[in-house]
Amino acid sequence: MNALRFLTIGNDMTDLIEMEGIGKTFAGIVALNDARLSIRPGEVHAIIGQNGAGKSTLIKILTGVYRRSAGDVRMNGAPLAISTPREAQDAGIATIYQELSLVPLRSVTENVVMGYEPRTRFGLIDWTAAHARTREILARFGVDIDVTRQLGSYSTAVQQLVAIARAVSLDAKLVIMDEATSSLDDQEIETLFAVINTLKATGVAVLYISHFLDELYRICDRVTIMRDGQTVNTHRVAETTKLGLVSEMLGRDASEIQAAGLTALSGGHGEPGEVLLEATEIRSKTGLRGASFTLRRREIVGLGGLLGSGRTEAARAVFGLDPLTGGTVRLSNGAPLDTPAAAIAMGIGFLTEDRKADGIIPDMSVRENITLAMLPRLKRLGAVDRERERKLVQHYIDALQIKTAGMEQPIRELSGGNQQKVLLARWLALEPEILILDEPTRGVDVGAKFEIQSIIRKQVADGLSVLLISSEFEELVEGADRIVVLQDGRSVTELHNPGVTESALIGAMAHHADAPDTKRSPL
Amino acid sequence: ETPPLEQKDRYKVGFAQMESNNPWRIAETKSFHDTAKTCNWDLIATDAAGSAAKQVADVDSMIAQGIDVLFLPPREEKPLIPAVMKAKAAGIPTFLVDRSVDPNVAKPGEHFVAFLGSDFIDQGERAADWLIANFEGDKGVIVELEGTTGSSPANDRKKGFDDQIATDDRFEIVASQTGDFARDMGRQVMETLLQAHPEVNVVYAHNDEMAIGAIQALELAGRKPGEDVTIVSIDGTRDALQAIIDGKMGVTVESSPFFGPLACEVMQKYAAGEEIPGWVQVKDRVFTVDNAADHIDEAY
Amino acid sequence: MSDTFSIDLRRYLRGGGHSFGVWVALVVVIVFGLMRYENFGGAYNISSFLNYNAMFIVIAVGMCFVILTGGVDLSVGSVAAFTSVVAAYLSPFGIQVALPGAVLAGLAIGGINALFVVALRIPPFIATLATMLGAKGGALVISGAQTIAIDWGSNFTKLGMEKAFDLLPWSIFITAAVVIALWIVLERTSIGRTVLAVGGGEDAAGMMGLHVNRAKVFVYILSGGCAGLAGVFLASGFGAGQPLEGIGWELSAIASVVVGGTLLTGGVGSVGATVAGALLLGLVFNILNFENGRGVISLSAYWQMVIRGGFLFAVILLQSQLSRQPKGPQG
Amino acid sequence: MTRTLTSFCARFDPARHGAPLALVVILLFNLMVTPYFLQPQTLFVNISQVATIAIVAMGMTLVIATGGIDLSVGAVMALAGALAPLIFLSNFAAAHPTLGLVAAIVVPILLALCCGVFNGVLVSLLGVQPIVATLIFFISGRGLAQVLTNGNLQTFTHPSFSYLGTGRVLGLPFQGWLVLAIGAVLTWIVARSVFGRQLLAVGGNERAARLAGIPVHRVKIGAYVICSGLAGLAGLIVVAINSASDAARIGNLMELDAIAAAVVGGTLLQGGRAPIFGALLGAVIIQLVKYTLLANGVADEVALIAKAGIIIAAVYLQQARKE
Ligand SMILES: Nc1ncnc2c1ncn2[C@@H]1O[C@H](COP(=O)(O)OP(=O)(O)OP(=O)(O)O)[C@@H](O)[C@H]1O
Ligand SMILES: Nc1ncnc2c1ncn2[C@@H]1O[C@H](COP(=O)(O)OP(=O)(O)OP(=O)(O)O)[C@@H](O)[C@H]1O
Ligand SMILES: [Mg+2]
Ligand SMILES: [Mg+2]
Repeated sequence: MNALRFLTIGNDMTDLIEMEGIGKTFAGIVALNDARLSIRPGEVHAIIGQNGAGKSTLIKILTGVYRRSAGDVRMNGAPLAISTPREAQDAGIATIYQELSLVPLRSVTENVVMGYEPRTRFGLIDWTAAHARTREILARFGVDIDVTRQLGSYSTAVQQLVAIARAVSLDAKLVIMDEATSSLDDQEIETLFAVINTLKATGVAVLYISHFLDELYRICDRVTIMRDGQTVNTHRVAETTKLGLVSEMLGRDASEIQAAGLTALSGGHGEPGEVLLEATEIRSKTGLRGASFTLRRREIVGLGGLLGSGRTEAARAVFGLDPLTGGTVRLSNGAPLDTPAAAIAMGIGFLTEDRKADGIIPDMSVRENITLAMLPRLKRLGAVDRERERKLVQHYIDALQIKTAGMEQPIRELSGGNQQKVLLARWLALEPEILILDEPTRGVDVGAKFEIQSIIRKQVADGLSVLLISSEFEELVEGADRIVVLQDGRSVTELHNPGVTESALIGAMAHHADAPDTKRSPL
Repeated sequence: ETPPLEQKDRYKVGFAQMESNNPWRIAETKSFHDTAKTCNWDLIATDAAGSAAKQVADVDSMIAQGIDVLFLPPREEKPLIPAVMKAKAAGIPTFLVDRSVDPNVAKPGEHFVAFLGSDFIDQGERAADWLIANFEGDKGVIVELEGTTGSSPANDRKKGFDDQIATDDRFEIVASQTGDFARDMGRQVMETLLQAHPEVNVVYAHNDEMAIGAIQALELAGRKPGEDVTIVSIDGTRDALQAIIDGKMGVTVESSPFFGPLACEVMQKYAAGEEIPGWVQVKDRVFTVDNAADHIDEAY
Repeated sequence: MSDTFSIDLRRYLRGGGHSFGVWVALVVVIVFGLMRYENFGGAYNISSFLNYNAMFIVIAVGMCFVILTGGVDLSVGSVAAFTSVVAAYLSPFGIQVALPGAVLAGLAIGGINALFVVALRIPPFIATLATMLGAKGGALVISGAQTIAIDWGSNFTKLGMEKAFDLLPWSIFITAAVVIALWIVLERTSIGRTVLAVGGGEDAAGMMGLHVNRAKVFVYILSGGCAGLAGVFLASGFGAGQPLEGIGWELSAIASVVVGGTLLTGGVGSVGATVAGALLLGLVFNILNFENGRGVISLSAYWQMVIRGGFLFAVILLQSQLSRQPKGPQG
Repeated sequence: MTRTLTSFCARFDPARHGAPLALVVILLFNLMVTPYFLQPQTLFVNISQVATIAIVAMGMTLVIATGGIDLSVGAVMALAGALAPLIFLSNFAAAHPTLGLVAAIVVPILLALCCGVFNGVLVSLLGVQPIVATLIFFISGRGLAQVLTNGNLQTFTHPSFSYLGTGRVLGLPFQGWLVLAIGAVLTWIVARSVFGRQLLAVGGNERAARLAGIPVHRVKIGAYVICSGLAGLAGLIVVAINSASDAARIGNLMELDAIAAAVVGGTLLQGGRAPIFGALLGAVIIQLVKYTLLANGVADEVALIAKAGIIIAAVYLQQARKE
């Protein structure tokens, strides 16, 4: 029966990889249930699906990180028995995982060549050759950095590029990229696409997972759609429409989606109130060199800038995480902001860009994760008021439609997008005056993204002020009332909505650099 | 054959103590410090914290500092032989104090001058002798509280006692467990053994600290130490003598820690060229209810 | 991430890395000793100091590997005691049998640790705590709770008591060879780098396709072997197989490794700095003994403990000031 | 019959049921093998002996929950235990007996709390790794205690102070009740209090906890302080039972017993979990193992090996749950 559906696509070559009837259960939770995937040599194949659809799990089964509960995997027609990532690599499958899987404490070189180090005559590692090779590989991505330094000292973007460089350098038959572009800027994405095209030309297949549908149309040949642990369909990309893909992904009618629109954010409509927060010429050891901006009530202020321009640093400084070496951050009531606790007490929330490292407490339940920041307020005689806690948590699970087996499920078992919603709930539960959102929709599927954005919009209408950092121009341009553009840790200009266009923003950000000519949008 | 010692006003004397974790060792070290004043010593005292290897290293560092004479209570019979050999090679006469080294390898008069001290096996035997002579019942059910597992006083005190008590078939040792020479461990072990062997009526402890712990355990369990359970021990500490006076304990065989004065005397004789016997034996007394009160003031 | 960035830059500029502090402290302590005490720098003291500390250096280096993977090996002291007994029993057959025999015994116990940690997935702290108890019990059982005499007639005692090339005891040369070999293993072989990567992030290393389990098995066996060698030194240089030795050795080895700037969470560290750490901690004992000899203050044993703790405190403070170690996991 | 058995097996979760199961096995073994096991006196003996391990293990559990470890507990016990007799044997206490007694309990515990602050500050503010930070007191704490007493054994007769160790309430040893009380309070703290939640969060992900406004340093210091304070109390109990204080011996190797008890009870060394009741259970298991081996005349060296095997078995059972 399943085979029938595939007949329509036309199966004229032997597949490089064939996965059939894959099932996977985690401690009773079904993550995959009859998932299928076929990849042909030299094609770029995309997988799309909502958060928690099972994309990452499917890949991890292919690469031996997880063991499947059911199903078959074949490579070039022969059964493939892989139980460790190493075996996958040896079989010609190189992977860039969604959660960066590199070793930040070790040097860039080690992260690239580990396991395949060049040797001297005596069988010892030849570091000179290794560094040279690493530089050369990275150069293909336009990255020129000191490869002997710890990987962890570079930005997420650089780390992402290193991961890609490593995978590409492994002479693989299949390169898997699980949301590889989520922290790259447009120029870097261009480079990546060029590399993917080269790979394709040499007969290497690429499996590409992304929430950005535009990217699919630019580089992918076929697309597999997953929903609730199942493979829904596989199409040639050229034969699909975005709307069609989305409706299959969400399992909803195309017309219904069309009616709802694309972004839920819209800036420049409300009439902002008084100034709540004012950062003047702030400087820090982390790279701020004089950034200024203000935030008023009921306003969304965007922080724009290229990667490394200091947006995250500005947010951290405001939140009291990094000490200032100059300048001031003032609240309307003049209270000092020197620790996160003080900031929270003053009604500021901060949704971080690094969910895994700075956001979730993996072993704690959804409930405990949601109420983490508001514990002092739930305190009654030193204890947590469980009654109130439960009500509150249930409210946010419902309101944000968090997909969880229950409020007691450990958060680590949730998919990335749902974890993000939990974190958002953590801050919303505080009913903050100011919310700093650093890449609030990174790695979040279209449906969830839409939901998150509408929640934010609604809160703003109710009086919330938002400092929004996003690498998605569309999100910034449509969402922010004003955009403060940062460059090298300084604020260089400010754009006002309505009227901001993407090209204006790009122009302002680039300033001296070349303006990237692509735009990113999920739909 | 041992290195000679020239006669001087002041000597640089090394004393390499093995550990300081019990009152006996502390009293011994103090005795050497006190003697240093009266005997014109510049004393270097080290502490090996219970490690034989460190004790050898301590001796090494004393040799490096150029001591004239070495007093060494060897923690273990065999491991301290290198220390004795090294001192001899460096021309330093060595006196072993309170424990000796393996006589098959290092000999008095040849590798070291003499051993000053008593005999642990003998101490165990004398404890057994007293018990055999003074036990009044028909059947002696004995619990033995051993010292630190593997340490030479524990091994020797066990051997001396066990061999001697085996000659009298009124006695049976029903349990023998380590109490680590400590009061708290002695008490806990006794509490447990008392549960498993309620018929016990004799306790032999390898030192007084464990004996006191055993007395506490007996009392907590509602037994009457001294009346329905006879306690036999070794050391002669103040607490033990008090227990004897109070009628809770039968006997403790003395094992005196006050070696300082003897060390001074023997060393001066050696420097004067007198012949020193290979074993300068210390006469250990036996404290019972007859003499405990007379000696309690000199106990430590 | 940005805070790691600034910290790392500082470290990078210094060039000395995490281990900067230990070298400074080592030099300071040696200069202090040389200036204050006669004969401190004499051949006899240097030779006997190194001979005694050879045991701790090999153990610390083995421990360094284990800690680099983010684990710990509490069994080293007991294992050394155990293998010293084995070596003593084998000593009549000469060093050519006793040395490999005892090291093999150490490797075997290391293998048990590896089995517990890798196959049974028991946390290293607990697994090696159990082996520590087990090895101690085993040493007492096979020795009948006695120290075991070595054969003074065979060439076994040469190792710890005779000088090679008329210079220093053999044990020191062997230690130097082991240290250099392990330094090369860590810096220049793929198993060594895998060890570092595993400590830096076990899951990530696994996903990179590195042989995580192989690296872990390797470090526990290696540490067991190092402890085995230390046991040989103990028997040969200190006259007997000693089932009661080795108490607290694991903690001083850990301290040496950490004083050498290795992160206990794994991933960063070096063999050289570990050796420096072990020497530094050993020097404290040596200096205390010399201080006693000056007779100005005769330090009681308790004060010595207090001073050692205080010294460790000082070095740790120095270390944390010079190379502010990032706390916790890094993003 | 088989149905109930299989359904039991299916519901068996080693993480939660491993320790109780081990306890049942040991108890059954004792009932069959150990002479005179089923007697009230056995209970008294075990309660009085387990109390110190249990108290320290519960404190240790809190520290381990933050991802730390405290090697200094034995030394802190020695410090507190050495100080107490110094106080109630002093002239001051002779003049004011009641005040002296109170001071002899309060001051040593305060001192222990200070040790906890020291450990906590090193670990949190200075970022020193817990094993090393607490190693400092592990080495020097006992030395300090001996300096205080000049290495001497202090013996005394002081019935009111000894009540801590030898008193009975409702027929059971006083320190047993103390353990229950402390256990109840700590269980409440972990399960219900804000501090407890923060503690687990810090152990679960320190960076995230900091970002959520949790006073990470204060929470960590708090854990070390509680642990040290409990160790101090345990030190007093040891001294009270023995009517003697030997700084060299009090709490010797306690850190290992306490850690083993915590882990056998289901604490994860990487932090984020604090099963107080588990620690209590772990302590009881360790105590019973000790008792069993002793009462059956197993030689010390063999007992060591048996203990090693039991620790591995107990912890393995708990690890087995994860996929
Ligand atoms: N280790 C795990 N334990 C339990 N459940 C898990 C685990 N990993 C994944 N799951 C569950 O499996 C399902 C699929 O997750 P997966 O990470 O594959 O989703 P995804 O499609 O990659 O989503 P995203 O777009 O958010 O990355 C989710 O419901 C998730 O909660
Ligand atoms: N290519 C690079 N090479 C070296 N350092 C970089 C590079 N990119 C960024 N950095 C540094 O890394 C730090 C973190 O940069 P990061 O990319 O997080 O900044 P950002 O403006 O918050 O961007 P984003 O939020 O989009 O990730 C900054 O201090 C920056 O100077
Ligand atoms: Mg995913
Ligand atoms: Mg950022």
